[in-house]
Amino acid sequence: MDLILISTLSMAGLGLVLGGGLVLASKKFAVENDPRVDRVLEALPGANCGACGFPGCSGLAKAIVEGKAPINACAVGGSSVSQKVASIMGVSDTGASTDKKIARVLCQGGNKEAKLKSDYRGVKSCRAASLVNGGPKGCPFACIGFGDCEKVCPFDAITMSDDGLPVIDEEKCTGCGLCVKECPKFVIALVPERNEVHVRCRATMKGRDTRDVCSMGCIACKRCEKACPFDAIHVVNNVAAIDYAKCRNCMKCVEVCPSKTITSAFAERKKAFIDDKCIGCTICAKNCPANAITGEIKKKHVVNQDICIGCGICEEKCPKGAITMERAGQKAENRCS
Amino acid sequence: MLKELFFIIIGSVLVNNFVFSRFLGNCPFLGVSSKTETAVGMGMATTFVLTMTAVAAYFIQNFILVPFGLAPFLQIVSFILVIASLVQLVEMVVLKISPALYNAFGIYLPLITTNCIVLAVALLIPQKNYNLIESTIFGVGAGLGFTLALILMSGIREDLEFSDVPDALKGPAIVFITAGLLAMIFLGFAGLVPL
Amino acid sequence: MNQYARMIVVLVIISLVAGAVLAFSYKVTNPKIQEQAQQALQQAVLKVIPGAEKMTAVEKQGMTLYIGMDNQGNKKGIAFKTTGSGFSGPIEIMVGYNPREGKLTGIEILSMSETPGLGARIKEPAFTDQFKDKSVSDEFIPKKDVKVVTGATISPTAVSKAIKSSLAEVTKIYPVGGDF
Amino acid sequence: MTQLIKDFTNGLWNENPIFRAVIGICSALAVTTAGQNGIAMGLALTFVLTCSSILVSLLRSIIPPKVRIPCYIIVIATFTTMVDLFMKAYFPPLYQVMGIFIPLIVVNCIVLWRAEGFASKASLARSIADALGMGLGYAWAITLISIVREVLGSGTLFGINVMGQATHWVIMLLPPGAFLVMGILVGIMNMIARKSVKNTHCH
Amino acid sequence: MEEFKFITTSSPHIHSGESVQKIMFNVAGALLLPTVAGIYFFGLRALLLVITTTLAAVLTEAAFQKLRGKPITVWDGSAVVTGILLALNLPPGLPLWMAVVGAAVAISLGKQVYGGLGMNPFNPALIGRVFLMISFPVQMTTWINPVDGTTGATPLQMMKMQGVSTDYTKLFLGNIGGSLGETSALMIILGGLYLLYKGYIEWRIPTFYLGTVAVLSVLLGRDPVFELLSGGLMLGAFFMATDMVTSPISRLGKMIFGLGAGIFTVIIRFYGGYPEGVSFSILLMNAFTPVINRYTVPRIYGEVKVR
Amino acid sequence: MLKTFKGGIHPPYNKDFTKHKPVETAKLPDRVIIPMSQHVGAPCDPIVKVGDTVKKGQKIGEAKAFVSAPVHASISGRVTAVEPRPHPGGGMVISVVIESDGKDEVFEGIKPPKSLGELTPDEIKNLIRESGIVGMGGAGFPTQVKLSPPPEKTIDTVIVNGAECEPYLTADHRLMVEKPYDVVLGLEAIMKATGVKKAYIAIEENKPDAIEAIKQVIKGKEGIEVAELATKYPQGGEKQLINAVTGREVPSGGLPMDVHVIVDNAGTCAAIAGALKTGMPLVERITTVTGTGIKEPKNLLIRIGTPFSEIIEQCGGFKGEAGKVIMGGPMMGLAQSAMDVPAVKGTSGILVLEKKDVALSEQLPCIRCARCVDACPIHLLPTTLGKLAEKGMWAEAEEYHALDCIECGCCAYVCPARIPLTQLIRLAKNHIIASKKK
Ligand SMILES: Cc1cc2nc3c(=O)[nH]c(=O)nc-3n(C[C@H](O)[C@H](O)[C@H](O)COP(=O)(O)O)c2cc1C
Ligand SMILES: Cc1cc2nc3c(=O)[nH]c(=O)nc-3n(C[C@H](O)[C@H](O)[C@H](O)COP(=O)(O)O)c2cc1C
Ligand SMILES: Cc1cc2nc3c(=O)[nH]c(=O)nc-3n(C[C@H](O)[C@H](O)[C@H](O)COP(=O)(O)O)c2cc1C
Ligand SMILES: Cc1cc2nc3c(=O)[nH]c(=O)nc-3n(C[C@H](O)[C@H](O)[C@H](O)CO)c2cc1C
Ligand code: SF4
Ligand code: SF4
Ligand code: SF4
Ligand code: SF4
Ligand code: FES
Repeated sequence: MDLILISTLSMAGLGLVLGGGLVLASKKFAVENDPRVDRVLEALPGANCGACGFPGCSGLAKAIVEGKAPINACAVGGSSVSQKVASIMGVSDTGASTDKKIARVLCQGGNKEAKLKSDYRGVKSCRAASLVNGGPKGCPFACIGFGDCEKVCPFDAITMSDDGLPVIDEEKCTGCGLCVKECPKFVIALVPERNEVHVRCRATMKGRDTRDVCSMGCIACKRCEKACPFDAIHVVNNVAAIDYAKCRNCMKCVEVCPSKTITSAFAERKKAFIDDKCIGCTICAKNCPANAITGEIKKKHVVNQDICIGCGICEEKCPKGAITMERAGQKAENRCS
Repeated sequence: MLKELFFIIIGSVLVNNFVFSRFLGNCPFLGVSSKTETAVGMGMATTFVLTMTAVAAYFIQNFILVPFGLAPFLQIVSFILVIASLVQLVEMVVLKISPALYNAFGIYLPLITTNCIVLAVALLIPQKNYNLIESTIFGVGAGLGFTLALILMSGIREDLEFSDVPDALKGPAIVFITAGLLAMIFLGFAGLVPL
Repeated sequence: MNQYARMIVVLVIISLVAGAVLAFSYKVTNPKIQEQAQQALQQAVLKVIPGAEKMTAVEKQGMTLYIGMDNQGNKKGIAFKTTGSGFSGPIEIMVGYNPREGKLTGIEILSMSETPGLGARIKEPAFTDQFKDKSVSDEFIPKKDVKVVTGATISPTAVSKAIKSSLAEVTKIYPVGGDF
Repeated sequence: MTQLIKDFTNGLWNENPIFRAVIGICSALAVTTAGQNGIAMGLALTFVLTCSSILVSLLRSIIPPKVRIPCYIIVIATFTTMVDLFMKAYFPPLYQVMGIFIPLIVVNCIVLWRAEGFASKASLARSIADALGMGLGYAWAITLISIVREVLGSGTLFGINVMGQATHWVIMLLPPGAFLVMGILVGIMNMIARKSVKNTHCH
Repeated sequence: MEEFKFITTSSPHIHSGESVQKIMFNVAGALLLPTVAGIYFFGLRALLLVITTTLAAVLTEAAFQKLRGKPITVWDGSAVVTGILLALNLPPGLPLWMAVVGAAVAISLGKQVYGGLGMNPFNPALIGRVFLMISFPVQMTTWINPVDGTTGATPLQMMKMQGVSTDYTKLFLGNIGGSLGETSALMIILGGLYLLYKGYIEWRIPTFYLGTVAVLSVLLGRDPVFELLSGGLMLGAFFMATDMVTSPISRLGKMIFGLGAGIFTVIIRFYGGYPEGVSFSILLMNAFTPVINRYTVPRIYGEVKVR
Repeated sequence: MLKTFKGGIHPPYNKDFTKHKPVETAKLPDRVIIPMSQHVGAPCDPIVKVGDTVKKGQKIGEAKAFVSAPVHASISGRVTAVEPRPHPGGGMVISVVIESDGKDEVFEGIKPPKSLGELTPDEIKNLIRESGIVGMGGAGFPTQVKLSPPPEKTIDTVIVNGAECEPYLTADHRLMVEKPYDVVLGLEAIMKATGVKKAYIAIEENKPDAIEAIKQVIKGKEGIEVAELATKYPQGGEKQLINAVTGREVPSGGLPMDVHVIVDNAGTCAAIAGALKTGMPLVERITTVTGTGIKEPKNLLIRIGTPFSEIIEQCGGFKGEAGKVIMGGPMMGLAQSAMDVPAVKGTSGILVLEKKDVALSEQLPCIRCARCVDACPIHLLPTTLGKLAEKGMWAEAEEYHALDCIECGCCAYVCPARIPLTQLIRLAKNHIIASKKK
């Protein structure tokens, strides 16, 4: 009994002394740790991609709490994250409603399409190659194709095709913009996700010169400019450029481009459908730039699906909400996540 | 006397290095040996805690456990209790007194509780019948040995970043192999000091 | 405050219970542990003194000596522990000695941490058996009158040295030829 | 039930403490010179881990977070000492081989890892399942290491001569052998894990 | 004008013409000197050993690379050097299968697990030797005497165990027991001088290594000439410590490397359990090399020391 | 004792191709392409339109910024295009294309200025700027800017860089042999403009005739000395030169003026002398056309803007299969992919190497032989920098002083594993600078 008693007592004593010590210490040496840092950190995506310019997500969390970074500094997390952060920080989330942007490759001059001007040897990096006589491609604006963008993407959203061009997985791309900064040829741009039509050439040389070095280059023929019903595309500096705010994905320009420089997946083109809510006000027919809608007044109107260009103006204009835009084909569903 | 102390140091740093030949403290050895800077920080923090533990263990053993005949069964519990509390205490104190020091190695302190070197040193001191000075030196030596192992490994691992290690061996596997080779090299010190 | 009080109370209670539980376990297992140790000691002693069936311990001049006897109570020899400094740590040896004949009756390695496969082979009979019937006046020099384990000279040297030096003490208490 | 099975098997492979999480390796290196050591150490750890998990899971709501670690560690230390005393009393030869590594179960990172990371958050049943899985996962892993080292180092398997003198590589019984075998086994496990991942991946 | 498609590269556009192969085969050539001495003293058995380890090393390297699906680069000659050096570090009478194990370990654990040429932290040949030393201590310390082939002890062993020195001329020429390639200091020095002349090894490491051993010997009251000429010191200092892959890159680092190797060699020789400490010392300094590199970054041109 | 620095290499110099060939004047080109940027700093704005007629020496590009230099027409004729054209430095640069009228008329405004003795320092600097003189040693830094340091940076020494350490090139060598008076006159102008009393003309000892010629000219001139340098690459590198001649070290990230020195190329001095004597701005320069792939290697006095193809034609065209065409020397020159690029103010040479001479052998892993470390004249660790660059560890590369690399190419030249170290470091520098600008 004796032994049990002693040991119980000494353990209790030890526990008391050390417990007391800990309590004393924790009172005396208590340090204010801003708990918001941890909460902000939890709200961030945790990809540690560094696109925000801070050392990892924890660096940004600290900076946000200290007021050194805006609440929407994380492009990857997008508006949902910045809203969460805003609520933790107790401020309202301004300007968080911006459209999501993703990266797109604006060049089609792969190994097959673009001519080489020299036999480049050396470090297999786009930037390194671009420092040697501007890169091996005949077109000084072309993608070099060594995949610096692929390497830098923290989300594995980029793969290099066999043709030597980067392919961006729209689902994986978070719009962090690291690839845009990395590309020495400015071939990648961040564009609104909803835009489907892109001029995939940036060569500002004369059309003839461009054609000499690349089969997919913009030859500045201006046909797209004429075809666009919305004044959204113009040839500036020998190359067509889309005003993404004006473009409605009608794909007219894509149809006319002789060099296939402008691209879009036709499968993505939407068509208008008019349902029974239609009262036959004819507003849609008047507004349709393609004259695809016909119908008599006060009768249900019909869309000529073959002519409809999918711009969605009718949908916007219809006072009764009788028009819906639907995709003609299904979005290519072959990704593995 | 001095000679004995010297042998204790050499013994625990080189001949019977705690990591390479006594197999102690392997988890933190694996965990924080990827960067030399953190390795140095961890090594210093551990050495500090080890020294304090060695002293504490000496006192508890000789002034509580032995006098009351509790040593055979309360040793582990009381030592570990002391270590855990000590580590937590040190952490709090360092954080308060010198945030710079805390940033340098405070983050490693919580890891040290579960570093088995610490308890092992506490348990070995009574076993080896060390006096107070010897105990302290033993603690320091153990810490230095651990630090040396960490620094060597971290240097090699920093270089490994540029190496084309086979995929399957990346991570802990190559670290173990390297540790094996280091352990092999440390056997060269075998027989250096009378133990 | 409440929170701090709770910290202390919980810690104390847990330590207290742990103390009690351990003390209890100790009480239960201790006799068995002691018995085991005793048994191990006895086994070792009997092994190095051929013919002995039981032993008694005597303290003489600061040394603990075990006297081995057969069932009739005839003294068969003396055993004692000695420690040598081996290649990688102490080597504990039990030595059996018969003063009447001035010879060793056998040795047993109790504990050691020599290299397995090398120094550790001093545990094997091939090494230990040579000490049986060895005269205490021998030199105990490895490679001379002590066969060594191949590839490891240090461990056998440690054993030999330890035996030789403690024999010097023991023969002062129980000189060769004398009785015990 | 399926949850329990999942918790149990988790430790056996997915998060196997030795080969996958690579934690609690000191003992796995130190005592694995012979097959039976592996088994004994594995069982001892399983016992401590399970008992501690039970207690931690039961006590999780009472213990204030600030003294969490000291409390858990006392619980663990208590069970460890019990194992220690028990082995000393009933298996003295084994005790001698394992030496200091039985007491060191206290600081075996696996135990605190599971106490902190699992038992302190999960129900009793799940904690037990997890502890058993982890314990046995540890046990089979170190037994495997022991077998490799014993066969290569001594040419025996559980003490029975299988290789004759062909594999009498002293190094395998020494520290470097432990690390090397460990490294190579972890590499092999990585390879196996990767293969199985590849097979279940979509194309 | 004709149309060519020109090659473009970054500057410089010319090259010194040095190559890894050239360096390795020159080292292999220099190693022939001590090898020939070994064969002269220990007979064809020694030649067999050299061929065995070299073949085993090359084959292991090829097998490993094949297994990993990497290009097979055994022609760069580094495995050949490793193989020869391993043989030069073994007792001439070692069973051949053990030599094969040593070569396989040297190349696999010492080199290929780290990714191959240039990436190994430790000297592969020495890894092989130390592995054998610890696995098969008996066979690895069974020395045969030159010419008559009886077993005997090396000069260092005799020194350590019995305190007996050996005749300098014998040590210098190599008529002594010991590893295959370490006996003839003369041939090693000739080979080393050739490499120094060609610029394939750096003078700092051998100089500081040998110098440290000599100075410490004098200070500790030993015979420096004996210490320099016996054991694997010469071979180690000229051919193994100088392995560029595993030694520091800065000049200061190289001096520290030599110094450290010297100190450890002396410690192990004079106070340790082994009669010889060259392998361990070099390997240990290999382990220190990354740390040395880190802390001996040269002061760059125009750098103002701020710290 | 020859003056030198630590590090560096001894490549085969191959100067015998042109070393003894006196400078020939090239024939008047039919057409010149004059880029608006031939210097470090802001490009010029073209001040002529398509269809304009211009004359030799007429300004066609105006320099607006401080760090910039105007450009002038090098022949008389008609402007046929003002548009982006490939530049030998890589990329596209707005260029003025002039079709020759074959008359080579000199612009009316060109008049010899006052003599050097009468000019004030400011007038000298203005003359240098208006003459469009930029460094002819390679980088093309506007010379006038160099001569106008901020007041707190005092200058006490001018060094004329006549090292010409690049293999193959002999343009500066021939210049010093044939026109030593011009070099010295230019130097005197610089000394006067900056008020410096001490000057060295630094020449490698492998050009004894140049040393002799210069020595003849400076005999009796106060404060001007010839510094004989050991023959070693990159002896002509500004930092190495300053170190060899004065023992000073330009601080990391600093400029020569931080150690009170100005370095100017011998060609730059001669160009200044030209402007002083005739008032003609920089419209021509000496270029060494050489290499194993050239039929008749020569030193040519060419008009700025002459296309490479014309220059090479005058040297007999290619010999064998041309593998590489390089503007500048083999160590630092820029490989070209097309022959229609023009020679610019900094074109010290056009080097053509035969295909068999440029065959590249396979790259192997670094064996840490440290040859690169020993060769680097800046005492960097090229191998470490190369590895960091390969892994994209730019921040670490900056810590290892990547930005101090002068891109001399010594490391890549010696590397037995054939690692393109210089290119890797250049890549790292580019990254670091890009991230700084952000
Ligand atoms: C890893 C290793 C462990 C060793 N362990 C022992 C040992 O336990 N006992 C021993 O006497 N020698 C041991 N040695 C050998 C000694 O270092 C020394 O070489 C030997 O004692 C000399 O004996 P010899 O004269 O029989 O060669 C070991 C050697 C190595 C490489
Ligand atoms: C951005 C920049 C600013 C410079 N400013 C000065 C200056 O103020 N004074 C000066 O003497 N040189 C100046 N230099 C010139 C350099 O010292 C050096 O002469 C020039 O870069 C050409 O050197 P290089 O041919 O060795 O590359 C400057 C150079 C650069 C690139
Ligand atoms: C590696 C290297 C080598 C150089 N070699 C020479 C050379 O041989 N001759 C020369 O005039 N300039 C050489 N330069 C350029 C000089 O550093 C410096 O820019 C020039 O002498 C300044 O004069 P400038 O502005 O008149 O061209 C070299 C530069 C570098 C970086
Ligand atoms: C001067 C020199 C010395 C070398 N020494 C060794 C050596 O001691 N051991 C070895 O395995 N390889 C040696 N090598 C070959 C090669 O560098 C070595 O295998 C690399 O470590 C493999 O990455 C040497 C090579 C050279 C050029
Ligand atoms: S898009 Fe840019 S970065 Fe990507 S491969 Fe092309 S050139 Fe390289
Ligand atoms: S593709 Fe570009 S923008 Fe999209 S996630 Fe990758 S790096 Fe970021
Ligand atoms: S290129 Fe840069 S790193 Fe290489 S030797 Fe020259 S200065 Fe040094
Ligand atoms: S010269 Fe080449 S092989 Fe040698 S250290 Fe430098 S990078 Fe490596
Ligand atoms: S078991 Fe984890 S440190 Fe020892």
